Amino acid sequence: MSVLRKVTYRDAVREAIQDAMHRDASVFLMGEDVGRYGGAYGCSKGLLAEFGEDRIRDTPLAEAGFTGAGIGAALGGMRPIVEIMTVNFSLLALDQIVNTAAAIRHMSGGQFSVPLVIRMATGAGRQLAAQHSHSLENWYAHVPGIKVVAPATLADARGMLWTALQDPDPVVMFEHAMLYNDEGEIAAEGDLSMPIEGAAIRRPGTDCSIITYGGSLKKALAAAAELAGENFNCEVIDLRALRPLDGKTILASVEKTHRAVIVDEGWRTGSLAAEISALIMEGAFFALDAPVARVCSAEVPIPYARHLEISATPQVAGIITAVRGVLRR
Amino acid sequence: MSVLRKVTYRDAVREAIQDAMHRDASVFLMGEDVGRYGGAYGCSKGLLAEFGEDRIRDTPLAEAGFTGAGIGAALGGMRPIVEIMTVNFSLLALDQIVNTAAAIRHMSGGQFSVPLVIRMATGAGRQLAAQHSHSLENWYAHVPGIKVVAPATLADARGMLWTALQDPDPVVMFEHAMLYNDEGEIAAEGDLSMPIEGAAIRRPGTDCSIITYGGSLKKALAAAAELAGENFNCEVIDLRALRPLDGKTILASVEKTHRAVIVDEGWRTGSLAAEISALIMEGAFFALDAPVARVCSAEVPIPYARHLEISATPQVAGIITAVRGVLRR
Amino acid sequence: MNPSISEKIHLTKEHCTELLRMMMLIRRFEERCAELYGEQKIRGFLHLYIGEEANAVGVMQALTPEDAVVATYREHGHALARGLPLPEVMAEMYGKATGSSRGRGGSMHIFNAERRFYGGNAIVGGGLPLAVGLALADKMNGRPRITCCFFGEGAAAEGEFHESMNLAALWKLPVLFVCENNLYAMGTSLERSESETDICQHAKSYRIAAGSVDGMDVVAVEVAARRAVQAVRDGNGPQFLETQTYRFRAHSMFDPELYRDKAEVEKWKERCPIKRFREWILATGTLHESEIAAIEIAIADEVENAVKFAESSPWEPEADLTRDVLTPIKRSALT
Amino acid sequence: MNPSISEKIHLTKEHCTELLRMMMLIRRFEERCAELYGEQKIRGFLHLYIGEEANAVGVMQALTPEDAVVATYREHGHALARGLPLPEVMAEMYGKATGSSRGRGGSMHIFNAERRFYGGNAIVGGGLPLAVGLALADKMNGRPRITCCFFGEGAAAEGEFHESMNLAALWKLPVLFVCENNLYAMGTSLERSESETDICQHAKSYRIAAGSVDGMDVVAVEVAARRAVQAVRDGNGPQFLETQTYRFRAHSMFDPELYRDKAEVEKWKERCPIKRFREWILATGTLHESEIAAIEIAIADEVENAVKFAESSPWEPEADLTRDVLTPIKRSALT
Ligand SMILES: Cc1ncc(C[n+]2csc(CCOP(=O)(O)OP(=O)(O)O)c2C)c(N)n1
Ligand SMILES: Cc1ncc(C[n+]2csc(CCOP(=O)(O)OP(=O)(O)O)c2C)c(N)n1
Ligand SMILES: [Mg+2]
Ligand SMILES: [Mg+2]
Repeated sequence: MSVLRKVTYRDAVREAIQDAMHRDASVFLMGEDVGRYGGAYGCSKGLLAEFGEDRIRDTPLAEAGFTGAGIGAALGGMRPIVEIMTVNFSLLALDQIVNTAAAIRHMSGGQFSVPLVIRMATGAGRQLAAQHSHSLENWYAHVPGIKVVAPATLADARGMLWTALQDPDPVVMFEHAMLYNDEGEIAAEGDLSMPIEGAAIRRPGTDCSIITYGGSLKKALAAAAELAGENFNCEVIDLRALRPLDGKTILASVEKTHRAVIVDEGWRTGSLAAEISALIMEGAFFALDAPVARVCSAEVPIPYARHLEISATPQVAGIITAVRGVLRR
Repeated sequence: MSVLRKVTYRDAVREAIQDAMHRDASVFLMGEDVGRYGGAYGCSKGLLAEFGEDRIRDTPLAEAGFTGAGIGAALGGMRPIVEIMTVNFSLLALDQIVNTAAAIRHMSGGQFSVPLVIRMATGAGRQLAAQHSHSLENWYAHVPGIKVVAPATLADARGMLWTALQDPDPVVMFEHAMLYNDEGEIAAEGDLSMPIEGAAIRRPGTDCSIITYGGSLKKALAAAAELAGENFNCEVIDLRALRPLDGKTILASVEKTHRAVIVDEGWRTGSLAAEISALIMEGAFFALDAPVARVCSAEVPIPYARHLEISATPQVAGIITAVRGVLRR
Repeated sequence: MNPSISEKIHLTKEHCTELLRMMMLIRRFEERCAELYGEQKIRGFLHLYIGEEANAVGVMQALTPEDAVVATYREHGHALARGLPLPEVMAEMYGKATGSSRGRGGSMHIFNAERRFYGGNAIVGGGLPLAVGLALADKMNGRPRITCCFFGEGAAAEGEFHESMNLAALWKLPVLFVCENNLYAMGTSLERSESETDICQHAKSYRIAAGSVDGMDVVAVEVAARRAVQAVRDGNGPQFLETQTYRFRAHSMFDPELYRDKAEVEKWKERCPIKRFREWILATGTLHESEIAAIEIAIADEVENAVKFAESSPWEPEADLTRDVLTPIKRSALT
Repeated sequence: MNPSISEKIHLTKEHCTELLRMMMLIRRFEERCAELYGEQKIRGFLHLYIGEEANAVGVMQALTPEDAVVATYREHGHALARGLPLPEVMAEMYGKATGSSRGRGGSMHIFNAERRFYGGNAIVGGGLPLAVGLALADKMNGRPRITCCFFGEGAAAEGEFHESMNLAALWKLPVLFVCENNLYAMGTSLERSESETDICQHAKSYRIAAGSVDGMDVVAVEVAARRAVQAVRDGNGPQFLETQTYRFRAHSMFDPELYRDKAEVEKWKERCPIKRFREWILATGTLHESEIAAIEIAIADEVENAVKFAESSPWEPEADLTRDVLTPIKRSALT
């Protein structure tokens, strides 16, 4: 574990897929442009040459069709990784995910499990405007019968996929589009797998809990670093798993800090942040010294112009302001 | 307004459609089996004979197609009422609703509005099992660019449609399937229209706010009635509009009662109830004498068997227990 | 009965008996279900297959136990023809813990892993992508089995139909698509739902070989299915079979049937697949009246025993409400 | 240039000039956009239409201002050919408040109510149902106008394509579907996305009249479009036109183009619609070199002026972030 290696988040995702394909012959990758194109975000570049077109399977533009085919293939004994290019297009596959993948085990009285991993890019930040900037993690986190994860670090991007593929049930994995170019070091050898449940404390602290996930983690850490200069010692929690939520870690943190700010790129109303706030209300109300605050996206289809996109989505300055506000009460 | 008339919720919905079709030649109804069949829930029985097949338009099974066609027709100057048989099938139309209807005004810099009403039945209670029992109102309430309403009373079922049809933006209307047979009295004449924004206090009280909507209102009122026997005086709030939420009414109530229980048939995690809880956290934290509680559906695809369906969804007894719990703290 | 077709399968006494028996069993089962629905023993949606029995029974003859079956919410016939134990299916109608889906599914969600019966899907068109995936898994593993997917003609308008046809054809997957064309999707007749009412034309537009068969003639269906299944097994990719049929009853128990004439229904009833096959069997002397009467009695017994089983079965404990939402994980499986 | 085709439209000097000018304008505009993208003045996704200009320009000739146009994320050509003011379009690329969508949309979401240009849809296939609805509104109102819907061949695999085709055909709606078949959907070639690569066969399977045309020949496209539009106006229901074309550039600015040969691209570049038409115009003496040179200069000026306009335009104030999410309601409208 001592040897480290420099990679990008994109590399980590690709290596995770590659590794899984080597370890288990029933694993295959399927989605639009995962093969010849190398993946819309380059996550599968080179894999077609290595594994062939059967296992790196380019699909037509048919999100419901190939996602449903992934569910069927999983029922048929495969371990498919279905890549939906982005969460925005996953709206076309929701019927299959919610009405079949999430429900079939229960509807069949436990006879059928769907060991399927669905990966998709999520989030704003690249000026792709209203139809390409959704953060609908909360929608998925709402659905019983699936698990939802959002690797925010290189190690999680590298390590959660294998665990997800070992899971007997459907796992939806959100990769924030602004993470792919992130660079850093991960272990070069040994068991790289990471659990797909449980939150992680990315920065311990005592004054306020900043709870976040995915693409917002960097921003939360940056805010915490800046607040440290003001002698505010924030604890930063990376949810990692969005379903099931790790209430225990969240509540333990709030019991300690007595204050919390939740950062979530989803639109504010009905956000995942709302669920975390409600959980804290229910589990740590009497420990709170101030109301829990949310930093979310503004209630607007994300606009194209850079300054508008920035002001529509959570940023470091906004997180700092929110934490200060909570600390002052 | 003094003359009253006995109707069912189904009648109220039908009359609202009929009335709108008479008042405005650009209104038409479109959906699966709205014509010859008379509507899956009988809401359009007789309308085909009255208005003809152009304006009572049976569609093929193509939720994305005809919902999108409704959006296009609205852009083309019509005032379509699109009936999606149930919220369960609306998953097939979400791309059109979220990526086009909700976004096109903003994406076009305000050039195009979509004056469309989408009606759909929602909820469990008829033993229709996992694929026919969703309550996904919270998903819709999350999306900027649309309005969301849930008429829970006969007067609202009769009165909100016309207002929704006057609205320049898309309005999604949820009709809980367990309401259609409800009977009661509404005004026989005069202006029957009802606003599509703002919550209503259905029972004033001082000890605890029970906040709910749609099919759960009856249950909340029944619980309040029973609790009155224990000398607990509950205020029951019917949200009516799920987007935008009427935070003012909610907060004013909690400021008065200092306690709140939210009843929502959606699955608990990421429920609309979570949003209400978070709103109260943010707006009335210091007025609270006890943490806000939620009564939601269990985290399970709704099962067929009657006793399991009942135990999976909010019931009067559970609401009473929750209110008692909140009052005891 | 077209003799040139009936010659192509081996119409032994045994086989004829089984075809007739199964159709009669399905009929009896469903008639009993309708009664039980009246008594509120069965709830929710109940979609009867009465009149369409020849389709499931005919097609199933062409499948082996290794093959997979995907059906819809109108799947009692498919479940029984596929050999699911009658008591379990009846218990599922009741919502009992002994039901094939432990009472979680009801009439619309009958499943059986052993029989590779993948349900029981109440989203119109929803089963098609699943069938594509099951077939994909087989093809990738070089397994010689096939997947048979049933759906109604109404499903052909759904986008999922289109996407599934294309994927299956593009990847030459071993699927038999069986479109049970009963002319109505709830109250919407075919000509009001499809610009091209010849459903086979749709299949052909994906380069899928397609043919139609009289869905009221069990032998014709079996012959057509065997031919299509053989083509799939021979590696010719997906095949499409339209069975032209009719439902004698309402769409579901809630349907007032405002959209079709009684006369039309009566006309189709004359072509009742059970009646026709029975007549042919008697005419050819394959079975005697008394033998058929014996079958009838045995079926009645079987169905009543299933009712008794369902009646006396326990309810799933409420405490188990959330079981089978996720699969219990054997920790050792995690490396 | 096929003379039998070119004879069918009135190839006046004026008309030829306009066809050439518009194609050149689109080309110049996009080449400039590519530069500006390099300078990070334009961000997000930028999908260039370079090589495909003849399609939009040819088809637009057949439309009147009353008709509606629905396009995709690769819609600069359609927007300009439809007559959207160049400065507004360029300002939109910059995200400025003076942009055609006030900077909310960017390259993928260009709209113009006056020109009945309904965008600008970045969901593949997402525009088709919209076009069906626009046409439905016209039909219900007895208005003689039509809707023209552009999309790529990749969209044909989407369920929304299927549902839209069926609805349009079933209801005999006045839509012209134009499938710009440039052989690739991002990196996926047609034969890897469609089991039936003759896209017209799909349209025909809904009983929609369909034909193909050389999308690198602006006159041929205009002729075919005029014919199809006339059929729509004559009340024959939807028509389908496949334009066979090619994009010379990458799918978007992020595309490393690993999926196709340079040689293939070069071969298609020889069929450049601008080059071909220009040669024909010169060969027939319709225009002289000097006239074309003058057009070129005027276009360059026009584009530079648009850049200047965009550069000097203001940003939308941040305070206005949430404007235009909902429509301001005139209270008097509520009764
Ligand atoms: C996606 C979806 N839309 C609507 C429904 C409601 N519905 C249930 S069955 C049905 C008719 C289906 O007709 P068809 O496919 O012909 O099958 P049949 O019932 O005739 O066997 C409809 C509209 C549904 N279950 N799923
Ligand atoms: C529903 C959906 N899936 C995927 C994408 C990503 N995507 C954008 S363009 C494109 C290719 C579309 O190809 P085609 O329809 O042929 O149009 P072209 O780009 O060739 O003009 C893809 C896959 C999308 N925008 N929408
Ligand atoms: Mg049918
Ligand atoms: Mg293309």
